[in-house]
Amino acid sequence: MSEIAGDQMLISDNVRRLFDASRALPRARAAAACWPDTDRTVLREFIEMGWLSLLLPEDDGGMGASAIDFVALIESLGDLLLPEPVGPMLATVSLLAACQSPAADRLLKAALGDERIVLAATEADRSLQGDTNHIVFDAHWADVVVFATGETEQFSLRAVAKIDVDGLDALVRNIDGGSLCSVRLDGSMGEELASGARARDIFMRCRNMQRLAAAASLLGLVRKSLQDAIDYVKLRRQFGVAVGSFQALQHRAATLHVACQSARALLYEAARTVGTANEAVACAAAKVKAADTAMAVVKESVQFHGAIGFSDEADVALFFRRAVALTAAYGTAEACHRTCFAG
Amino acid sequence: MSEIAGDQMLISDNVRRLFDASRALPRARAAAACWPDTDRTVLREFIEMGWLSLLLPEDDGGMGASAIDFVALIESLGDLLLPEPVGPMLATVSLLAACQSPAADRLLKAALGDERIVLAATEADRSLQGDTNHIVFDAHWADVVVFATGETEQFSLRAVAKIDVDGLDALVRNIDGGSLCSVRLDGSMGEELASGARARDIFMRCRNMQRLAAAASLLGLVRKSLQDAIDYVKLRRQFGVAVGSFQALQHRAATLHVACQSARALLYEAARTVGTANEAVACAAAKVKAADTAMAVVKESVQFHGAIGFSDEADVALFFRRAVALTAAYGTAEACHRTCFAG
Amino acid sequence: MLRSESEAELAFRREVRGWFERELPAELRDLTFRPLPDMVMPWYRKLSRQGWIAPHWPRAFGGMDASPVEQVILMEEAARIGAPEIPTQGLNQIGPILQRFGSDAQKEFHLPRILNGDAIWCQGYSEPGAGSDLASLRTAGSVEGDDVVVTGHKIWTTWGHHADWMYALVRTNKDVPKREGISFILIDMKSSGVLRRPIRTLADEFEFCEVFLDKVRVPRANIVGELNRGWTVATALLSQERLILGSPGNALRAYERLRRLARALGTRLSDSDKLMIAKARIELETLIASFLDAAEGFRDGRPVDSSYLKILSTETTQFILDAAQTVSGAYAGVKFPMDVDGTTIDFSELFLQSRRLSIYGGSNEIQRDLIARNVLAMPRGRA
Amino acid sequence: MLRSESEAELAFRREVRGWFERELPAELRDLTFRPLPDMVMPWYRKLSRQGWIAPHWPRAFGGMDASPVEQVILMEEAARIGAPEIPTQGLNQIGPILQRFGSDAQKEFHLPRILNGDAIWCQGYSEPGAGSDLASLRTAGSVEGDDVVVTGHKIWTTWGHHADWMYALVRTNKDVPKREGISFILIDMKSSGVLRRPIRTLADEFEFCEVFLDKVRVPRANIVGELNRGWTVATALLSQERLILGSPGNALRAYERLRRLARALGTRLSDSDKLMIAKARIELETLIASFLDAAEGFRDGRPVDSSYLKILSTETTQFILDAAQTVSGAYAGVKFPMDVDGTTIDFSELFLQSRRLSIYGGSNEIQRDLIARNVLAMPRGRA
Repeated sequence: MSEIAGDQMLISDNVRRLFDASRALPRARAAAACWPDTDRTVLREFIEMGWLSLLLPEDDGGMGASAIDFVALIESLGDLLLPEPVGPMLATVSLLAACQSPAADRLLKAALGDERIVLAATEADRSLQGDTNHIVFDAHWADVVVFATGETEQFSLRAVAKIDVDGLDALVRNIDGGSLCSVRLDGSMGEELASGARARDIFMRCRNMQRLAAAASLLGLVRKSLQDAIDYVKLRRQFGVAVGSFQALQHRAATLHVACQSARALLYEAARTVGTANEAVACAAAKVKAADTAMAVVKESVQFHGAIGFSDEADVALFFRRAVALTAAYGTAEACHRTCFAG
Repeated sequence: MSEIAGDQMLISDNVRRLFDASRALPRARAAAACWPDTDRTVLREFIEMGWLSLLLPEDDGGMGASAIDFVALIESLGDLLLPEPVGPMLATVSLLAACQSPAADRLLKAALGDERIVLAATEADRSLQGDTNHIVFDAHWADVVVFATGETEQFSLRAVAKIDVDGLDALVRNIDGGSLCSVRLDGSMGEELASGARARDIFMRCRNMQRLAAAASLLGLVRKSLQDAIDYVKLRRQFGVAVGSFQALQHRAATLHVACQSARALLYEAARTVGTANEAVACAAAKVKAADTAMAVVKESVQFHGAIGFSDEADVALFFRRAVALTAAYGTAEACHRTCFAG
Repeated sequence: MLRSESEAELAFRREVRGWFERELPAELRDLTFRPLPDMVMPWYRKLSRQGWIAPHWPRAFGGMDASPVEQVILMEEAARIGAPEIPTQGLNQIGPILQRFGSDAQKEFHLPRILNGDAIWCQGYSEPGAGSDLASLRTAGSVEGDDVVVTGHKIWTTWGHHADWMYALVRTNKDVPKREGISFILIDMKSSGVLRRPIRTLADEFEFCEVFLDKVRVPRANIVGELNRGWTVATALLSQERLILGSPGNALRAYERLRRLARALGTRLSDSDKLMIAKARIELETLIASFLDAAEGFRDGRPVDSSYLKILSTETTQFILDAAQTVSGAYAGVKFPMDVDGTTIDFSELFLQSRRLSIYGGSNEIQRDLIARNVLAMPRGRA
Repeated sequence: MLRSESEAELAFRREVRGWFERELPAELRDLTFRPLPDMVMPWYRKLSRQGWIAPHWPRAFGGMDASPVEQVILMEEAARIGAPEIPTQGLNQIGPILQRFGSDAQKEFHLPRILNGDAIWCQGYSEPGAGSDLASLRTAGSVEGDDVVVTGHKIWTTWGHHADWMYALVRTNKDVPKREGISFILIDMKSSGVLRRPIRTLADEFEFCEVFLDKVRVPRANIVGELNRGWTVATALLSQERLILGSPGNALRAYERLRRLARALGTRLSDSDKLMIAKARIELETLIASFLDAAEGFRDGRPVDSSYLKILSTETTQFILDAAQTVSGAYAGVKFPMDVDGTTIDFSELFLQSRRLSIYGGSNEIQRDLIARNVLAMPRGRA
């Protein structure tokens, strides 16, 4: 678990080069300030380099990566605070490939080219606006939205072009520079990609992969955030000694370390369950555990830094805001707890 | 708030003399071992000295004590771990006086003489046994049980002699030497003390006073438990220094101090609300806050003591077990939260 | 507040509510950010003219001498209507300090200006190398004739870029133990040599600033107490500040956010949301009870454990806003207030702001140290 | 366990479950207390004959060399059927230590007796003045001919009053730094001069005892490793003990309590109960995932952060039992197991027992110190 394998290291290294850390955090800071961020440079390069096919089988020209590879990649990039939801995008590509319908294949081809398809988070998250029934995260990057309607036999997995949906460009701004959009979608819109029980499985797999991706991003960013905080208290001196020598802080740091290590073990264990009976429970558990851990770490990171931790100048502010946004997205605590109890 | 007033001091002093601390804890330890405890000596003396009338109006020959006095008395006795539920008994006497019916007056006279009346905790606490619908705490002390049935117009406040109820002597043993009894009670049993909305108010007042009493007992015992733990770590040396000099322990002790002080402020604030619109919410809040605080304190007290804290020899074991029992009795966290949300 | 109010208190509440409804402009209600002086000072002056700007000041100094219950009523009504945050450094920090330590001239000049809103104040304590360890400060002042000439660098100065005056700690003697060479000095921010740089915060606003002092000439008459005896004044202020920080004002504002969320969600509230709300309510009432107890004790001459109140109030506010985050679900990261079925909901701003509460006014770690040492009498040593 | 099992693993689980169902007597199931040796050792021997008594021992020493997944399967099935606690000091502590540090004679004599249940072991580490600060121990041994003569006082000796053997730390040289004069010695508890006094616990049972050693003669051949070089052995054992303490066995037993409670309550479960159960499940799975990760890493030669596992497993068990207390409602203080709609429920015993987990095996405070220093490289100094 501790180390990512060779292939993923390569991908991770390439992405880090494309979007290196020294540029990444300033970009994240700027994106939050000049909103919405619509610079597709990185996105385009990511697609051009063929990484969208990461999860597709090698027989179909994909890279045949496993869910563990997927998690390792997303986690390793977590500290870069990429503006694009790389995880959901990859999950959506897998969804399209699994549908095996002409409509899905057409979209897949477009997506592997230059379209960008974001999946609506349609399940379990409560919409608060009027009669909307779907929430789309980071909708400002989407061209096409995949969503689901109906139950059991009537279950329909559909895709709709953003331009065809009223209100899908009415974005609500999130504190990390991302966005959220509440919208009304129903079975009369767009075209069907798959239907019935099989479609539901495909959709649930995608939801689970999104939860995994969110968990991986969170744990990637808090690993850095915790390290920053510990490094800071080793240097920062008060009362003639390093703040990091105070036992009360040390014990709290140790508690966070335990939380991070164990949440990470659960994340990779969940990745192993993809395709098995426990997938839904495992991915829900990994998401909520990662979110709880992340919020604990970023709050304590601010506190460890003291006043400078509350300023926008320290990177912890960026990590904090992203952690809040990702905690809210792709499965709230309540939705994940419900999955875990039911499973 | 901090100091109990002259009158209560007197009562508290008398009870402490009657049942002094040096005898009290050994008695509590013995009661847990030789169960059930049926020695009524203390109880009889308590009644003979006239303290059952504490809450009755002075015009009726009572002591005219306020709810604040009541709470101060119970709290000041908390560390003695009295086997008798003094608070519930006093609350039940008030209930009988409030009914103003011949049946209630008869019982009241008997209670102020030598009978002992315990009120069934009939509301909100979930029964787990068969078709029982009422839980009676410490039923082994009771001769008569007061309980409530029915809703709104049909609400009936009733009393039944223990001997007349099947199963009311089938006690389940609690870890502190107390007991619990699940029993089936209905409107055909015993005699009615009062009915309708007025009866419901009387019953609810009694429930609220029981919650207050439980909160007061809990905070009384944990004040002592926390002090014991702090005293212990000041003396106990490891690695050449007093364990109490370690900052991590100091911060945890400070956190417990904040919890105790504030739970106590809430307890007295709740006592002030008795007879006003916020009584139910305030007493429920005080109970759950006291219980949460108490459990945190007794757990940490064990931990502060180290291995000896896990032995029965340290008093912390007695405080721990009583805290568990009182947390469960007279309004569970769930029941109290429900009252608080509704209020 | 759980406590039942007297007839007079009920009447006061009705008066406050009615007056707020009439007098508080719609554009100042339900702001999630702290409005700039231009926007908020007219309201400050209105409160001042009404006599409600300084509830806790004695009447002798133009205050209201309000009872603890009346203070809570004012805070509750302000939270309820969504009244804006006003500058409080003058009212809560330097005002009471001048009442206690100030010269007659200082009192006469400054107190009325604080009351009527002519002077906004800031606190010049923290420096880049002196945060929790305040006594390490290096901003230096040398006496030259009737002036003290001050040079140094203050930071994390809340509202400093809007302030007219700063009360600052300045090292005026380097040759004595750290705490014995510090003076407490009032600095006019319009003085030449004062430079300010606002600092953006986690909550993406300019809450505080850096203040650079370059040979700023301050009249000696602006020293509060005696030269080199500022540490006494500073610690008195810190202790009093913690008492103020122990007031339930922030927690009430926080709970109002949660209450609105509950109202807007209505039947969409889940059972676990209801549990969170009940818990938040209990914490809020615990804080109010503790504040009333402490404030009434203070009135009756009992000593106040200000560290306990500071920890309690800040962590209660954080707890309530954490609960609001949970109840917000997928919307927890939304940046600006949103209309939810006719109710304006702030999802994130107050939550982000709340993270500073456990840092400023003496971090909660420092407060726990103080409780362990001073209240619980735990041994020093391996602190 | 979330992980999908291979065909072989599924077959192993079926085999274990079937065998447990057949072989574990009804009167040994669902005990909430630790049964006395007379009652439990027949079951221990049965497990031994089946080859499942030492899943983590190498085959060379008569163990099972089970994979981490197989170990979890055994623990899960034991929890599921309510198998009794068996003595583990031999299997988990001294056994592996002898495999690593023991002489051939020690291995030959002791390992088979541990496996077949002829010898119950206890640990003689803690003393009245040496708990967390183990190196302060004062039990003294002097070499006299071929014997070491041991005098001292051990305490909190788990299961000591039932043990046949004790492995003890004894100070054999007082004239050197604390850690350099300690020997690791195996003591036959039937030796003359050994006196034991059981101690009643918070959970109202006799879990541990005091051991008084009065001029007990122990053959020199019973020293593990060299004279005065016992500290190395002791710390190796502590680290290995923490790894064992990191196993999810206790947490699985705890979760089984909660699962039964949920089953018995059925439709009476409230939404907040369901939330507690979901949270407990997540914590349990987190622990299992962490154990598998660490154990597989250990197998692959990665170093194990044993302090992290010890904290995680003990606090997870406590969390689950706290959750069970909440779900138990008014019954949380019930002393003995109760029948609830045909399911036997233990409300309090395991919960009370769980409080010792964060104290023994090196308190969780010590573990946090170790993590801060060794893993996070935080500075010593004002520890």
